[in-house]
Amino acid sequence: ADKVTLQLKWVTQAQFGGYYVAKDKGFYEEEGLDVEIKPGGPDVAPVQVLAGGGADVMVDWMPSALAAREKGVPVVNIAQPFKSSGLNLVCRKETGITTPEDFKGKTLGTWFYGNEYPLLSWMSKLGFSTEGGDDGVVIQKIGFNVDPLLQKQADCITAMTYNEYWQILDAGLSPDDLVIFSYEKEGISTLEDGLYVLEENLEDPAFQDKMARFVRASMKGWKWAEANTDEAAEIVLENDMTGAQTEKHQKRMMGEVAKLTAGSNGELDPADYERTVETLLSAGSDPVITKEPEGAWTHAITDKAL
Amino acid sequence: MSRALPVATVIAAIIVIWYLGAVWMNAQWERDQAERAGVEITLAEIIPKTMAQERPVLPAPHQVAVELWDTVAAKPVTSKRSLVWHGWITLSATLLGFAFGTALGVILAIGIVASRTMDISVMPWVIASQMVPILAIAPMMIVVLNAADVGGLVAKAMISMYLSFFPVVVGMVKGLRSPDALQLDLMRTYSANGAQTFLKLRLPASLPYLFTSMKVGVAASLVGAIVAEMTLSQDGGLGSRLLNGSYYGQTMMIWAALIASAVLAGGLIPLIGAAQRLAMRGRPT
Amino acid sequence: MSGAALPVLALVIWAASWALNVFMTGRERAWPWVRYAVPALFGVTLLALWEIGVAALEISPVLLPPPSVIAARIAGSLPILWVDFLQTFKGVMAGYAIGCGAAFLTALAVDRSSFLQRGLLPVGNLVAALPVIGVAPIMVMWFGFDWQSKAAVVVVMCFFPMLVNTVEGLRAADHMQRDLMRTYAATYGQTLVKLRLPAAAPFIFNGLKICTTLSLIGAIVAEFFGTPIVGMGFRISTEVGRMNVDMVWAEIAVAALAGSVFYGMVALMERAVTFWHPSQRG
Amino acid sequence: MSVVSASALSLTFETDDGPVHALSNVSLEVEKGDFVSFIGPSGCGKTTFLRVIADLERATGGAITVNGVSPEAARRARAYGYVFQAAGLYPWRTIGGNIRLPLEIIGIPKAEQAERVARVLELVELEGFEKRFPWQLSGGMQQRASIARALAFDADLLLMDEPFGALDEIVRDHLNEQLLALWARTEKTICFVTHSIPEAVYLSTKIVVMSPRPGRIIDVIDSPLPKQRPLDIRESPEFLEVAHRVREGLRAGHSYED
Amino acid sequence: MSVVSASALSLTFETDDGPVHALSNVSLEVEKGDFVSFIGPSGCGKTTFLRVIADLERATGGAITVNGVSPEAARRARAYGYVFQAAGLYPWRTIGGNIRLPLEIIGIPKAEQAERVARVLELVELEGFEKRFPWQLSGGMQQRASIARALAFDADLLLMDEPFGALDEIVRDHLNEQLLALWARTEKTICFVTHSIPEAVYLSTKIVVMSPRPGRIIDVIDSPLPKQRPLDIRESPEFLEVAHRVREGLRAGHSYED
Ligand SMILES: Nc1ncnc2c1ncn2[C@@H]1O[C@H](COP(=O)(O)OP(=O)(O)OP(=O)(O)O)[C@@H](O)[C@H]1O
Ligand SMILES: Nc1ncnc2c1ncn2[C@@H]1O[C@H](COP(=O)(O)OP(=O)(O)OP(=O)(O)O)[C@@H](O)[C@H]1O
Ligand SMILES: Cc1ncc(C[n+]2csc(CCO)c2C)c(N)n1
Ligand SMILES: [Mg+2]
Ligand SMILES: [Mg+2]
Repeated sequence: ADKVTLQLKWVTQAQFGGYYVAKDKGFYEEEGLDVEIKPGGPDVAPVQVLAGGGADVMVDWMPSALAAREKGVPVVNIAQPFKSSGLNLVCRKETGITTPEDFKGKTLGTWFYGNEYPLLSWMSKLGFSTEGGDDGVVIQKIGFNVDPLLQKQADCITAMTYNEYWQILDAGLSPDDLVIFSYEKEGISTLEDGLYVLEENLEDPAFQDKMARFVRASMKGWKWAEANTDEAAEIVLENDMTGAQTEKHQKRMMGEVAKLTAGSNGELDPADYERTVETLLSAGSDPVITKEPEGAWTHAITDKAL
Repeated sequence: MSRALPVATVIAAIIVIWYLGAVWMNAQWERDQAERAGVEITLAEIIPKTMAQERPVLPAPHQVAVELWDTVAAKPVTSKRSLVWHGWITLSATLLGFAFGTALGVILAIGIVASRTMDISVMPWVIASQMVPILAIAPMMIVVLNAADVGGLVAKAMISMYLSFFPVVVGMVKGLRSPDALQLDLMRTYSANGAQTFLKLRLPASLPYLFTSMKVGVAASLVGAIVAEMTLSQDGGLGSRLLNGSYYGQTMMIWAALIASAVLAGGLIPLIGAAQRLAMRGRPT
Repeated sequence: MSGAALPVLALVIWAASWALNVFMTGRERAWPWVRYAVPALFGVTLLALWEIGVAALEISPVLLPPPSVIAARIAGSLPILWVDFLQTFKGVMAGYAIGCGAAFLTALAVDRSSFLQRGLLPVGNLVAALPVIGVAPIMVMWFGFDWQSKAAVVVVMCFFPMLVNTVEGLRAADHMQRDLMRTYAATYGQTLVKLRLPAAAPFIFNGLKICTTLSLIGAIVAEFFGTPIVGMGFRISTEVGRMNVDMVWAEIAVAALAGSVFYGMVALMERAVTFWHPSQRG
Repeated sequence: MSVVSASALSLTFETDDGPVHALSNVSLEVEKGDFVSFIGPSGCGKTTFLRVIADLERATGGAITVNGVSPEAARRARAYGYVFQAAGLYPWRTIGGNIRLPLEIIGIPKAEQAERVARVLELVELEGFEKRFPWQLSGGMQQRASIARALAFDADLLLMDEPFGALDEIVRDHLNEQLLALWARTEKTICFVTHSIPEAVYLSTKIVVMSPRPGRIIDVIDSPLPKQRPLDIRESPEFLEVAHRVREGLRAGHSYED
Repeated sequence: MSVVSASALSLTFETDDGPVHALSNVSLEVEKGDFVSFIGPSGCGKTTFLRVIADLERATGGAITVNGVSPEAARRARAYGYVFQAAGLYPWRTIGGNIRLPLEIIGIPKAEQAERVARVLELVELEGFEKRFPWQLSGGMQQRASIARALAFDADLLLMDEPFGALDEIVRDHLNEQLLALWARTEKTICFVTHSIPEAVYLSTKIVVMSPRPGRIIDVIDSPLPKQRPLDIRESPEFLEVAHRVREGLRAGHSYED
């Protein structure tokens, strides 16, 4: 069987359920693939792993993939299992925030490590300086969890619909205590978990073929996971070697993730790509990317696969 | 045991302070919750609630104890939900890295003491190497090691080594230089060669320094293993528990992992103390 | 350059520079500047090998940029590097002072009371051996995003090495030296100031030196878990994510430089205070 | 009142290798103003006895008082100055700093400290070495520095463990005279360990001869010599007779079988 | 061929406090089989001179050879055994282990090591203390252990820096006799620092009297005493005459003004 190493963007969880399902249900094996799934973690940059030859394909968000491309690591999107964005900015209601205009003078917490681009783009679109002051917002880097919101260290924080949002509710805040801004609804969403490979590898037809089979099996996994969220969550749980995940949380996450993958057969919609690029380019003084990328995606693989 | 009573007293004091801290630090949340719900809450109502929160700022000791019981005693040690299992994973990387680190530290120290060129050229860079924030390069190191086909355990041990060799170098250099002029002159009169002076004088004289440094080194090694486990979370280990506990807001899991790692360190350090007593038996105390 | 020539070239550079260093060390008495030239040459050699190696092995700049690129980045980013340095060093210095001070006082308490010695030392060892990485998120939650939480992490990190070394050092005075103090019926404080502390100084400085490096690591690592968007740790983690690996190394270089200067100052103090110790008399 | 009063004192060290009986059934009275020398083979317990008086070692049997109180109380009252067998100077202090040490501890004013240091340095002929560090001095000079340190302390009881062992005859004679003069002038009580029979006889009002392990007192000789002792008294018949008696006692006790 | 040949040797220590002239213009020949004693006031440079012979200190002027070669070459050839002024036992080794140390270093077989250790322990009367640690011994016992260590080494040249300083007269007499017997039997060359005039005269074929800083040789006395020396030779007129001459030399050199 052909060996494929997949580098995830984060730790083993239902966010990556489709891949685990494909592996567990033998979809990869059916395609003659022997897939190793490497979870990520804080400060694991999937692009680096890819560039270092530690993986053949990675899961990453498009803003950071495009940024990497501009930095000289030519990664190419070969498939886009996530159709829509699960990213939100969640604020405590008591801060008085009701519209994006109210962010002025407030403290917003975000993850960094390539995950900050969507927020920065949004702020520059709103015309807010991120340096603080009366006309700006204070940006803070937050760790992996929602404590800054709970402990009132930040007025708003970024939260995924499938994870942090539920943690906030679990912690005892009710939806009534919160004001939620969805990137999707604000029209500034950027593409999330897509599959990327190194451009130079794509020149090899054998590699193309391998990736086509990989994408086909992965999408089969995703569609199975969408249809069987609870079982998919259990597969994820089995693959979690840390024993830290809870069934309740993973099942819920799988349910939410299923909503994000729902509209995709794996093929990247060029319109989504354009919107992402436009959002990123429009960021003011310190844009994520400075020029229109070229060749950042291909349908070659999905065309073959589907 | 002459230690039992004092240790028990100190632990009791810590627990009392801990409970007070838990009440004090968690109370704000209860007050906020009451305010959001629009109800009045009295202190008598707050206190019990502060000790039973799911995401406390500081969990009460018994909450951590329950978690520890669940993950240590109530799970088979082969379960991935067992803290013993994860502790063992961390311990093995720690010990391997500590062995590498001590060996590297001792070898460097010998070189530094033996060669003036080594001393002035290498020592500043050894120091500078420690100013490199390990967490920043740990993932990169692991990426590189992985590309070179180095497995998880060894990769983790390398990080441990990186952190633990330094205290050993510093302490060992000092120890190897601690013999006084008279003791060194004696060796000169025997025209002892470098190896003999080392084995029969410098090494025994350095032991108190070496073991003190090793106690620091083993703690550093543990930290290194845990840092590496955050990157290599798929292998489990206390680091992966810390990461996941933090990520999923499972405060009890964090504290249980913290306590487990403290207990590990707490077990390793006396072991080194015992080795020290063995190696230095007969010397005046 | 051909594959075979490369290791040879590297080896030649290495051997030549080492030989030169050995030669210079031999003339140390005549040429005092050798003290600085030798480590500098050693470092330059490492950098040269790095530069050649990266180019020859065609290592991707997102994995490891060559020193020339890093140098250019340092030169081009001085203002950012400077504010990051200031932010981080606030936490380092405050934490270092508080952590080492607290450990020192604890060591005295432990030394004073055998009850504490037997009770606090084992427990203290446990508590202080907590891994930074677990402590940092908690400290950020307790002490906020700014430098105070970094200082708290540094305190926790420095405490243990300093405690162990100080306790060991307080045992260093030999029997006769102590007996002398007994004959004077010296008070505890007098014995401490005039005998135990001077005798402990080599050990205490050992702890202080180890803490310089630990405090820097601690402060930088703590910034990974929450920080205003400035600071060396913040920059490092952010720029890795942005594939600006040259900036990461620029920060690392500044950290190494600043940390080494910090260490060097402690070492100078050590030399002044423990001039009498055989290890300082050469 | 006796300055030191020991009765049936014994001391046993427990070692891994079995007990060592360092002192056994030692009874002795030292009166105020006495100059008592202890002489005996190496390892017989002289140092140990001095250490018991100084409360640096605790007897395992018998009773002892110093100035009528326990050795501990006497030590706390700073009743004595002690010259150790080895110099034991602190390496981080200069010679002057070492001598000043006890003065700082008992809280003598700065000016008087300087004055005392200068005086005792002159007494032991180390003028000009005040600023040197111990490792820059010869063995004999270190020993003299340690004597100076004890003299600067100026207690009424002086415990001296082979203070002049590393000194040449001339300096030794000189210091012997100085010590006698000091003793005569100040009425100090002195317990003095020496290996030199002439020195013991020349200096002492009372000579205690000890036998080897377990250390016992085998002879206590009260000196018939007058308090005024020129150096040439060492050729007088009384002197030689006492010396002879000491030598005999030593020889008798010198049975190495134990 | 001279064992030690020094001509116009001088040595100056540079200290923060200015230079210390420890040796100045010292010329001396020590022939094979000589027993040379060095005597002189404390701090006059005796130890320094021995250290120069032993290549532990380098002269700053003049020339010196040991066995016809440089001190360094002689040291490398393990030409001498050295007894330091302070015992300098390694605290982590037992007495036996300390004595065995040089034997291990020169690679003597185990069995012979044990035999030699037993022999020298007996010589210095420390049988039964082989397994003790240094800090469990009295000062004199430690010094004897360090003598034993040097004797076990068994070199042709012995450098001894006040080896018997902390010993009582009886043991000292005994060890003096032992040392003389050893010297007569083995034809060793011995350089011996002492503060005791009788000891110097009793032991030596040649007595070197030194004056204080800057250390100079002020007298070299060839002993008229026969090689066979019973202890009571010390009452003979020749003996007393030599002793007198040494004392005069010492006194003359004892000008403390410098
Ligand atoms: N700490 C100790 N542990 C065990 N034995 C000891 C200890 N201190 C002294 N001894 C033993 O006690 C005995 C008496 O020792 P002490 O030092 O009193 O002798 P001393 O008369 O002063 O001899 P010297 O003239 O050689 O100094 C010796 O046999 C010695 O080995
Ligand atoms: N390392 C040193 N640094 C500076 N001065 C020194 C050093 N070693 C010795 N001296 C000085 O050299 C002189 C001679 O010292 P040395 O030890 O040779 O004397 P000594 O004759 O052996 O005296 P003693 O009989 O007291 O042992 C002394 O004045 C001493 O202060
Ligand atoms: C350094 C860092 N990286 C990621 C996340 C949060 N996070 C976990 S999963 C996920 C969705 C994308 O995979 C995001 C954003 C964080 N908190 N810190
Ligand atoms: Mg003694
Ligand atoms: Mg000397």
